[in-house]
Amino acid sequence: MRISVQEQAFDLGAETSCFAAGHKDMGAIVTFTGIVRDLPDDPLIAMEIEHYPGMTEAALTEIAQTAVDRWSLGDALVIHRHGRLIPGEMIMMVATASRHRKDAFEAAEYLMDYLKSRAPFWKREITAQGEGWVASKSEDEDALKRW
Amino acid sequence: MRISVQEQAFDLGAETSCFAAGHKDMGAIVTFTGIVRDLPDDPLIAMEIEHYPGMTEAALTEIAQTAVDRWSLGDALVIHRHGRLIPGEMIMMVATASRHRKDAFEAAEYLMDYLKSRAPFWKREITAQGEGWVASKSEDEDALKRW
Amino acid sequence: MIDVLYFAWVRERIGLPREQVKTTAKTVADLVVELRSREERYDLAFSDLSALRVAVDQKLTDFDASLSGVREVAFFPPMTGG
Amino acid sequence: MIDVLYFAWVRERIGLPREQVKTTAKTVADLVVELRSREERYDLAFSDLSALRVAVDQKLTDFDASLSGVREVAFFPPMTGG
Repeated sequence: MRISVQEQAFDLGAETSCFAAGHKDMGAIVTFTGIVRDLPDDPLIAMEIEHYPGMTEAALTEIAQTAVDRWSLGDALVIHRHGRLIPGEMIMMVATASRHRKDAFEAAEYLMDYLKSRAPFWKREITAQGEGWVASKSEDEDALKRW
Repeated sequence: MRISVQEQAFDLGAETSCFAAGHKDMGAIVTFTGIVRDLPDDPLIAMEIEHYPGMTEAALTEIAQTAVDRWSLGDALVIHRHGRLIPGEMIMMVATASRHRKDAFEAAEYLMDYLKSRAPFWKREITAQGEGWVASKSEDEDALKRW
Repeated sequence: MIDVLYFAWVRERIGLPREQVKTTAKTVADLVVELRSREERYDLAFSDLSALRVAVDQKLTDFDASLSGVREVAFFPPMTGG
Repeated sequence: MIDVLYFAWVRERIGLPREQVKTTAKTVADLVVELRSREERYDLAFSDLSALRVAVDQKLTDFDASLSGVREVAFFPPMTGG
């Protein structure tokens, strides 16, 4: 299990390839990648991600360990960036390795649902019109009820 | 949308990276990778995958197009190998790009469920004790009822 | 003339991957009856239709599908992709 | 002495990211009452507790959590990770 909270960009291809190569005893690998959307008509100039050093790593580790235990995963990976990101940049990724596809999918969805509302990150959007904190969505809170 | 039925290995990292780079207007990318499990105590020597040239590409295209339409995906990718594979090798991958994580996950699961039982591939396992066709699982057929 | 294709263990039991069949069968089921009457290896391969799937002109279908205008019929066990 | 941390708009409203607070508060809720009585910027920041989350010693908890033996309390809006 690897948890990385980092400011610098990560290489999705290299991370995915490396994660899969390390788990040839697992039949199923799922990855999720979150990207700052780059839309032609979007006024977004940048996204700033604040986090809570110390607690962030602990929270991500606990979330990932819960997923590993619950779905008997061979492994899990969480990379989450903080700092200033521009549209098109990757914000974060998770990867899960399991013997069965259903477990790999479910565990990845669980990781994402918990990362959204239980890991101490806060997003701020900077647009030509001004700046503002991204509000949490009730649907993200509702998503946790599934687990 | 790209569908590839091929004998040669694919580079998961490069494919994932390339797919994500092409869809910066999408916030969520999901990938699934299937691997021939390499277990220390497993007698598996190789897995041979037979397919139905012509129909395979058509079936995969139809499955992927249905997913793209149903979940308003930005894009979908399916790579599936045939021929002789050894333990540890990657069999196939799918990738989905969507604005929302729920859609990207669901569409990837849909692709996998249909690939399992509706795309004309047949797996044969070669072990030290002999060879045999992999039987379809009733749970794979049941998985389709979800959609 | 219809191209008839066999895959996986159906191919192995019948002993060939494809053949051209001259037939007046109206449906896939009729064609199966004709093939079974040929030789024991055909009879064995088609003995349990619930274990078989069929594609007509490269599209999955049922055994009661019509063969009118059809060029290619394929028989195979349930698929195991992914 | 407890380290009190603020994140996101809580940090902005209060105007600093962290401070040391000398308190005899028994619970987080008691601490909030003390902080609100300090100055208007605190009062405003804590005016709607339903819009706030709290972590005690880096673990998410509730406003009725005890402060006994606690070294660090953090206040912030609902998280928006992922």
